Amino acid sequence: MRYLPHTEEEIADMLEAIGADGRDDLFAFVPQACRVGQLPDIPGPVTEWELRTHMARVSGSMGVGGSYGSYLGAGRYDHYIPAFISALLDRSEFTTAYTPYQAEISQGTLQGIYEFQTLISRFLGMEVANASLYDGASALAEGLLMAHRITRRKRVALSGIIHPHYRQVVRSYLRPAGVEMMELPWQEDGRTDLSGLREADDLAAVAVQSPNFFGCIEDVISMGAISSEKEAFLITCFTEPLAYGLLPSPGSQGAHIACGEGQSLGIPMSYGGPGLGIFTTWRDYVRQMPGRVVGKTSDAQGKQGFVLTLATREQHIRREKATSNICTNSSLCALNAAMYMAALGGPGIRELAQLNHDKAVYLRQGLQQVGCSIPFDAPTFNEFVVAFPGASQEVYGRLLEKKVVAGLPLAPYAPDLKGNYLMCVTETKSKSDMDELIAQVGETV
Amino acid sequence: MRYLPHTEEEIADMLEAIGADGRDDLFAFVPQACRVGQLPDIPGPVTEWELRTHMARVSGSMGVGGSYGSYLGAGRYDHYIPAFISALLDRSEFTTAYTPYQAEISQGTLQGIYEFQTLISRFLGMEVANASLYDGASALAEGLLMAHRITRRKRVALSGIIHPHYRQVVRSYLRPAGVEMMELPWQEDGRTDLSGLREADDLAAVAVQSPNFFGCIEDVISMGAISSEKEAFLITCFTEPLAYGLLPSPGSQGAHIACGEGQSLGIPMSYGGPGLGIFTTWRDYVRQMPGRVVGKTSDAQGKQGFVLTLATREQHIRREKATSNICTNSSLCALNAAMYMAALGGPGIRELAQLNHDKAVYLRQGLQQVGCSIPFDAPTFNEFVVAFPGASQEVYGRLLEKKVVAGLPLAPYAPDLKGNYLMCVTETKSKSDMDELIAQVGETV
Amino acid sequence: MTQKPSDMGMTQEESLLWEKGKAGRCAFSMPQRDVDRVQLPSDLIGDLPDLPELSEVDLVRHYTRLSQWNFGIDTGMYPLGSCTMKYNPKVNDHCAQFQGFAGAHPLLPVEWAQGVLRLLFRLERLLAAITGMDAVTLQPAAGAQGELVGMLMIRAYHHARNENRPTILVPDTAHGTNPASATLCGFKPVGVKSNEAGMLTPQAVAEVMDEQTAGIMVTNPNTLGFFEEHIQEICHIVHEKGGLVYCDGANLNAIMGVVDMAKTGVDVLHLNLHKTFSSPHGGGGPGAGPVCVKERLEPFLPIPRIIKEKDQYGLSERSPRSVGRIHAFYGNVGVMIRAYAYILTMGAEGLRKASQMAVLNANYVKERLKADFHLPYDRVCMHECVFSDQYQRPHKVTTLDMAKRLMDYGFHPPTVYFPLVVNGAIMVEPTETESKDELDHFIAACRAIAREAETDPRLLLKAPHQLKLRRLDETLAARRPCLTG
Amino acid sequence: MTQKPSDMGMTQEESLLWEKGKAGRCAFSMPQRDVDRVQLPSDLIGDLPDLPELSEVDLVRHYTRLSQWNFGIDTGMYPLGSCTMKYNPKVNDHCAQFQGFAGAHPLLPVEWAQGVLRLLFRLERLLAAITGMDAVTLQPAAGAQGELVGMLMIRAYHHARNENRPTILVPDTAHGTNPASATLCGFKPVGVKSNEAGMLTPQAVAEVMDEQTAGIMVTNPNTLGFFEEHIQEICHIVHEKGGLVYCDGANLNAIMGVVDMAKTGVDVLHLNLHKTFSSPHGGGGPGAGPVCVKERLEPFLPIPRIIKEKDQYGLSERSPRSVGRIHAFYGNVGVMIRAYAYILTMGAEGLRKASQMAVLNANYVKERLKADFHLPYDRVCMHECVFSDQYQRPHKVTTLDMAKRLMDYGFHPPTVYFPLVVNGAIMVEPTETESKDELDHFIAACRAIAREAETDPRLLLKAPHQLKLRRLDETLAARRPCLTG
Ligand SMILES: Cc1ncc(COP(=O)(O)O)c(C=O)c1O
Ligand SMILES: Cc1ncc(COP(=O)(O)O)c(C=O)c1O
Repeated sequence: MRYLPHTEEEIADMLEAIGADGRDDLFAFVPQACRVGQLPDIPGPVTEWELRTHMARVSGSMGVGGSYGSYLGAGRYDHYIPAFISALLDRSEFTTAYTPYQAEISQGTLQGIYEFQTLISRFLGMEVANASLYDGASALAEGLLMAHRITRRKRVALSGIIHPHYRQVVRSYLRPAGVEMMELPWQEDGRTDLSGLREADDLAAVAVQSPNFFGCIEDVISMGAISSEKEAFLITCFTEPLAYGLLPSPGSQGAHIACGEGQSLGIPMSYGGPGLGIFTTWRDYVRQMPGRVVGKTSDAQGKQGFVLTLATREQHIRREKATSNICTNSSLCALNAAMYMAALGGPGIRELAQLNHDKAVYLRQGLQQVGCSIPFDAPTFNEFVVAFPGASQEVYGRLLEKKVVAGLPLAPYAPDLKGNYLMCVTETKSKSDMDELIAQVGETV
Repeated sequence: MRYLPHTEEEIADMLEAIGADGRDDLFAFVPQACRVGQLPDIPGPVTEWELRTHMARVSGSMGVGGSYGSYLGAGRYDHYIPAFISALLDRSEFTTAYTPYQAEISQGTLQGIYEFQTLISRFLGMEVANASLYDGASALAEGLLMAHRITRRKRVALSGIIHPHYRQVVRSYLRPAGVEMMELPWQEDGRTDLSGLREADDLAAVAVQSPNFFGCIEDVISMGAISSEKEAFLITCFTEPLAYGLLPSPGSQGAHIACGEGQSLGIPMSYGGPGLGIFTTWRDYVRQMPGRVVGKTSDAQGKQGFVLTLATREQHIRREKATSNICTNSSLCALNAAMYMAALGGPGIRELAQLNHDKAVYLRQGLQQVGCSIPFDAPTFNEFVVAFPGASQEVYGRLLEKKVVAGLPLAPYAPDLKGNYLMCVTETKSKSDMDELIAQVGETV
Repeated sequence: MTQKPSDMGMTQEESLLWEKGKAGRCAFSMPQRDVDRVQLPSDLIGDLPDLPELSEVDLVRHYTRLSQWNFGIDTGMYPLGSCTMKYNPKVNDHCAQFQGFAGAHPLLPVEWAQGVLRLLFRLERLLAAITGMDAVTLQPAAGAQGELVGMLMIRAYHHARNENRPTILVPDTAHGTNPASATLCGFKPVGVKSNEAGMLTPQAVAEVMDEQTAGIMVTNPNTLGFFEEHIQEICHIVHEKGGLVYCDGANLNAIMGVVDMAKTGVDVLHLNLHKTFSSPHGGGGPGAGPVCVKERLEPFLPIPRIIKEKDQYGLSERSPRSVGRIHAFYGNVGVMIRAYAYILTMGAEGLRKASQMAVLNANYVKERLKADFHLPYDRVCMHECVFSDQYQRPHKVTTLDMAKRLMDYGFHPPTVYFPLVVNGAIMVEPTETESKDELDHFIAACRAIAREAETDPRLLLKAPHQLKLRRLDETLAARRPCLTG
Repeated sequence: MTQKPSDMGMTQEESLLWEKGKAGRCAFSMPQRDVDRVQLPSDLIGDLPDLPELSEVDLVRHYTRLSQWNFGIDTGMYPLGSCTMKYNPKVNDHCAQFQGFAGAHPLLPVEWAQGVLRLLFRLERLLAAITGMDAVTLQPAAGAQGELVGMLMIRAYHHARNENRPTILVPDTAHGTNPASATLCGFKPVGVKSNEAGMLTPQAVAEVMDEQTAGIMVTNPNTLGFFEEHIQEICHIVHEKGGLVYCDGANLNAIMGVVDMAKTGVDVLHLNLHKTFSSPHGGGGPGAGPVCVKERLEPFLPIPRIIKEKDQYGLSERSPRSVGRIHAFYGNVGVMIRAYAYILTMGAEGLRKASQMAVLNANYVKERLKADFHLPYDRVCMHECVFSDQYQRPHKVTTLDMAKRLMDYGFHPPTVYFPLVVNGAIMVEPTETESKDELDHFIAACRAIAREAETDPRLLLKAPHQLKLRRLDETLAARRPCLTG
């Protein structure tokens, strides 16, 4: 076994050194009744070559790339990833290290994460960020729990057009804490209906996603006005942070916590994970923030360096009094996102965001021209909801047969929206791709 | 342009610093008559994404992998390459460095090449190796020129079943030196006919390839006996060094120079290049050896280290008196081959070689059983010559239609061998692959 | 920057990203614009994002240099206790990057995603086979999230039986995430002390276990590196009182192919794929923390579940008693692919041998170092062993000083000051991928440091000496936190 | 090994491969044996090869550590004159590794290889467009082999005209490979001196050019970094006497999109893809040295030639006047793929800008350093500039000492003692991918060293101080060569 360096001779020497007669001696204290009867029934060992053939076959069987096309968004986004980023991320000094507990030997990770914290805070217009959480959904849940911890209030209001999976995750996290969730319905234009919010009281937080699950850009300012009246936290979450290349940052709109998913920032989709939980807030709340953080300091000779800090919030020091249980997070993805933001720069991310927006507009208008209907009026970024002309579901099905996923069916999430699809257009779609799709939809009329 | 870091402002500052009015000033001394009329007519610039799409399409259009199969050898061999080797070779400290003129800052390359020189010398049973030459063909040419330099004789004898391309390259290199080439025919069993050699005199060298172009293992010992009688150099060359995992090493058979191609040692085929020119000889000849060499030395504090040495043989010091004109060589491929040899180890390379041999025997016997004829009797390693039953060329054509290249047609190289094909079987071919091929050939009878 | 010679070999100085940028550079290849520009309403347009502008060369150098300040498993031995820093096979990374995996959208029609669904389904079965448990969810993104899921399930189980059990037992040898996860799930942790041999005793458990208690969270092998010998009896006690047993199985690397976790009596068990199953730790993540359960807890597993109906794989949310969703999609699939590749490559025999060698290595280090470092529990250990700085304290040298000094010798330090039950703990987990030569080098370095502690303690107090930076001031960092630049 | 603390930061000590091995290890995944073992006759079986046995972990650590002792372009500025150490784009490496390229056998039926043949055909046309020349061969594996091919063609050309011209002119500003290649091709090089401005003069050429002379080998821009202003007149003189002009175009990086090489009058020209066209240098290779010719020399190009007939690409050996084959197959295709990707990415405008910036950078360095370092030829240079150690000699400090000291400052040294026409030459080629900031750092370091030479020369004599090793003894290495361990 090429991963196990021990030769038989070495094993014998080592057993002798520890005074054991054989390998089994090492497990003498495991009660017989706990032992395995026989070795687990698993296939293999396979050779490297069998493995590669097998994995290539599995990968090749997926409806991905080649003749397959997809207009799926809804939480994961297909963006171009520069080759140099993948090459740098593969450097084993980054990948094969672990949490930088020992700062002096981990300055690469530490400076990298400090830069991530800085760039993402700037990008979202916030003051501080943590080193990452698991994903956008748990980041939102952690944000709500933090608001609950700070305000000591037991209710939160969530927009009903926050990504449905996020709301499910929030429910799983909040239930045991006894925090009550109130969901705000949506209004005709595809944005959250704030009217119900006015009556609600004793709210720890109000949470909104913008662009929301329908791709619509929310009126965060109004929401902030209400929540600040109620002295509740305003939590802005997101699944597509690239939107902030164009839109006002959550910070500029009064968010107390801006959190969400960072996959869109140069991270492969990988069938949904790993992603990157982004969590940013204001300096005042830093000691209540979940997750690891990297801070600047200096060494014994006064040189600048970086360390994990504020560990007194964390489980390995505080055990049950920690602000969260998170330990392993998503560091490498945070590094990935930092590389991506730095690759684009301010003007670059603005232009890329504009391009996403404009392409989505192009497709939306094109589809409208061949008879599609667009149920929601509010401005969108790179996603929008559409119903195909005539028998919408049949049209969708026919496109599927042509190997195009024309968006996500919304019926399972909102029965009212049967026949409606959430489509996403990123910079990876060319005008001619879209023209072809429009023509195919047109043909079906 | 993302590869050009200059901003307009910096350009202006720099121009000012050097007292130039504009970029054109920098080229003021280029006579007008030498200037380009208009910019060269080349497409682009393309984006990274257009480039990748284009290259993926070109790559995908090749008859490689997937449903395509090939039994081609004849100078390039399809062997498995461990993923960890590719990962290590991609480390930019290796790839983006150049010739280690400045030893203190290049110890990685230098130790790596020193290890290559050691492993390949051991493997071939020789005393010293250089740091690499371009490829096997030029290595043979350089070997013959070296023999000519040392012996001052103007004739060399080459086996006619040295790879025909190698013989062509040798001709190109030797002609201007006025060295006469004599080619030895082959005998019935597929090995070199040595009878003509006895009469030849004033020979600088006798060169043989083993396994030869027909895959046959040559009688190197007899050849050595004759060449030593004539005080000529015995040069053993090779296209498939893996054979020496099993066969006696050239050194043990009396070769003065053992040289050839190292692609087979873990290097991708890449449509023929880059490969690895291997050159080994005895210590006595080291100052006449072409190409760079790395030697062991120590630093000012007595610590072991490595440097390029014996530079007085090289063109940058000796100009026209150099032992060769080679400058850039094939270092990264040498590192690659060293990794591969070290990955296998002695017992591993023996087993892998045995497996290649045994699989080739399996296919040869299987083909014989369905009526193929094997023109040559001599033992082979992983290649052999075969004629398909009946209309051999038609059978070959039908296999091609089924996306199998059943070896290299020999007719263009030896008209007598029309209808004969040189087939190669490596460890990448499974028994079931071969059974299928045998069945397909059988069907055609 | 470079006006002064560096004092660190090939390692380069490197400023922060935003100190390097220059307006006008861009490292991203902007796609051709092939559609018209459409202006959003001006109130929907924010300020230009304040991100530095750099060229591709700038970034490649930046991160190459940063990487050179880092120590990974590929650099050398990384005996960070409780973290199982074993070698991460390159071929697994290679496979995980195949387009059909890396490029797959999680909401693809399941018919288009049969390949990966089948792989995940099989991985669940493989983990069940390895642990002896009945059902598995792969969804948790790391060990601690696995713990949360496990706790949620225990909570849901009791609720389903209309029981309200507010407390949970957590031994002092449990990992720090355990009490945190229990709390997050609304439980009040109640401590249980291990005995002088580092073992949890049935007596101690029996004393506190009652009908108000939801169960116990045992880390097994525990954080002292010992197998809980009384685990079956303990489970029995907990079960008798209607409680459930949660096992933190992040230390599974000690016992694959040796212990049948189901037989030990546990009900819920989480594993860390990024530890036992060799996926890279990525400087802190991502990981994956699958949860394995006994049959009676299966209905409570998170949704969606990966199902197989006829020959079709699918994702099911029909699971009314489920604790709900825990990840936006299905967890860290990229990590799972690597774990799957690892298991196939090792086979059953290989996994057992890995555990045997992991235990052999830990015991070898323990034996070779116990004369130089105080060993609070001198007995055969499993995959890791815990020393303390007791012998060095008279010289005013602490665990931290020795850890820092080890860096000068070219090793990543062990885990320090954990577990809390040992004062000044030094927790060494070599893993099975270290050879005897590497261990011997490590042992020699540790011994040399023990000598230095006696003869030249100042050297240790000021360590490290050979890295880019000297010892960093953690107090300063925490006092005036500067988290962004 | 590690019993002593290292003195070099993250850099690890590492023994030689065969000092690490242990009988019984293997890092290679041996394929299943699915056929019977067949014994060869015993006289055809050699001794077991003497190769060390290591595990995958051993090797990954070994080469990771070795890599950490190396300095590459990705580490920092690498102003090695005459070598054009520009940034090597990662996407090009990525593409070259696609299976259809890396896995292609060179003897595939041409119908199966249309993709790569078309790519190579187009690359030939692109290089022709960039240089203005008529026909191209991509076959030579490096610049020096390109020179050999060029010389062989000149020889063949004269032979075809039944002329025997034994000598060739080689100016003192030509690259060292030029005379070596000429000799290899049977020519006797005759030196020509450049003038006090570093220029080759028509007079000097006219003096030696005769009917016995096959032609001239000019490096243009020359090794002093200057464009040969009289190149057209020189070509005229050579052509008048029936000779041909070979141009070493390895310095093309200075003049893309600016100079039309065909118009300068040259007949044969080689390029270095691994310099001008950004393919990685690989620690010394592989490279590629295509040769471009005027129409009248086309028949002499090496075989096989890549041809296009109707819409089919092929390989032709029908070329009776060809100099023959020069590579076992078609040269270093992996390098060509990267060069092709680079050209498409840059476009015509981008290539011109690259040359402009390369020249701008060199002139900037020259201006900024000329007060501190003697500049033998003070004029506008092209892509590189050449200083000497004349100002430092009074302090007993040499070019070598300063080069070694630069390493301590985090830079790869320039090319030293080349070209030979300058005593103690220091040849700086920054390339266009260095930004002004990097140049400013480099300039500051050079100036600091110039100060050190005055104030503390001993520091320089003993440099480098900060690397894994101190100055290495090259004399010892050459005196008793030890080339294998
Ligand atoms: C024993 C044990 N349990 C739980 C955890 C938590 O796992 P994770 O870091 O993946 O959340 C760890 C790792 O830190 C551990 O070692
Ligand atoms: C000007 C010049 N000509 C020729 C060469 C030789 O090229 P190569 O090293 O590719 O053989 C070089 C590079 O060393 C060079 O700089």
